[in-house]
Amino acid sequence: MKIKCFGIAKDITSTETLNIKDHAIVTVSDLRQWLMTNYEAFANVKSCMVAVNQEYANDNLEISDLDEIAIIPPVAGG
Amino acid sequence: MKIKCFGIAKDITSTETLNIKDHAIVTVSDLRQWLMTNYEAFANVKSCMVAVNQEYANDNLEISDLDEIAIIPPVAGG
Amino acid sequence: MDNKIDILISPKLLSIDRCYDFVVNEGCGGICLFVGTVRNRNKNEDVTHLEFEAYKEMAVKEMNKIAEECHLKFKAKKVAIHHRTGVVSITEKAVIIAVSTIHRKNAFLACEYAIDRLKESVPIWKKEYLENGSYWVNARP
Amino acid sequence: MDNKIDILISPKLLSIDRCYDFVVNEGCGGICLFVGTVRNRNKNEDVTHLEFEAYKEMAVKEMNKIAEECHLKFKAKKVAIHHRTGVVSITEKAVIIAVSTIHRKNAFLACEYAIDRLKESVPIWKKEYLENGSYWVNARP
Repeated sequence: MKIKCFGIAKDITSTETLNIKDHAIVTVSDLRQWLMTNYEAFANVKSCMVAVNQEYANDNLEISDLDEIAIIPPVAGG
Repeated sequence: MKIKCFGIAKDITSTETLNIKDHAIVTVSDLRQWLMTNYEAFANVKSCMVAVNQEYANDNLEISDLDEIAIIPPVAGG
Repeated sequence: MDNKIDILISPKLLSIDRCYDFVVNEGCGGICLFVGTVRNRNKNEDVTHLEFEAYKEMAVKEMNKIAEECHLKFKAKKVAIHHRTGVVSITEKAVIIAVSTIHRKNAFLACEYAIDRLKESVPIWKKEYLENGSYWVNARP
Repeated sequence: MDNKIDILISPKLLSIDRCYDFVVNEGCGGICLFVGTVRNRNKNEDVTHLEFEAYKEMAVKEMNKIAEECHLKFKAKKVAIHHRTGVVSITEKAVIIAVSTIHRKNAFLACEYAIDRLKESVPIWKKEYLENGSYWVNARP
């Protein structure tokens, strides 16, 4: 499962694209849990959104390797 | 006493500058009265303002030949 | 003339760039511009063009007052108000107002305040030309 | 892409003229533009420059949604939303929003709505560079 990382998420993971192999990740919520477990620094970030196929996703949305998934830290355009 | 005329007031008086010689005109109110009397067409115009020395003037302001006086029909800038 | 304010009344084409370049500055984060253009329709009639007449000296004074109010009421950093005179064609700019502020909310408030006030108090008159005739806008009861 | 909407995310200098020229049209009487520029101060610290990063494909989608909302909620005729990416210097334009409407009130409402929504939902991130360090804006609790 590939996860695009932007902004502070890219700094924390040190990569633009995380490549996760963990079959326990079924929903967006699982992905969040995985990130918090594997990168403690996310505890110091305001809560991130997750986008699935370029749309903001709810925690209970199921995700698969076929989806385009991105971590969206608090936005700051303009 | 010279009176600058703009917009519809210029059309009604057919001049850019009215030259009035009437010692009965002491205040802005007198000028208004004079205009209504001499140019009936002002009856068909929304009420005009009068500017004295480039400031909107009250009806009771006294005016003289030394003042810069203008008839200000309803404005429509922008 | 205060260098926080740029007022222009001109028979030449107005320039957004000139207004923008005047108001932009290092300390501002938000710039709001309003541009009033000439529409081809008004009250269900085809408009061919407009003509603006100004009592120029007084109009400049009134526009300066409005800009000063933008500084006082909305902490505007810089304000530009430019108005056309003479014949103005469809889609041409009749008026440009530009306001820079530290935070954006006040830029919108000041810019809208300025155009509302301009339409109320600045001695400029607009003649609307239709296919078959012309009339001074707002002049009739 | 609907020709009522012009969306751009670009590392190059933004152009007010391009936005204005897109939104101006014969049927509109009011155009409101908002320009967000880079300030040299934020929270009492000197800012040297900013850097913007975008999730470009999704940002374009979100900006299109905002423009569509301007059409639906405020009867906007045309809407342009342009956003810079990469390094942006002090006084450079980070974002331009332009909206044309028949009457001016809605131009202000739509333009302000669009910038407020953009700051809420469009996946673009801003890194602020100070004299001694840098940080992602809004990222910390």
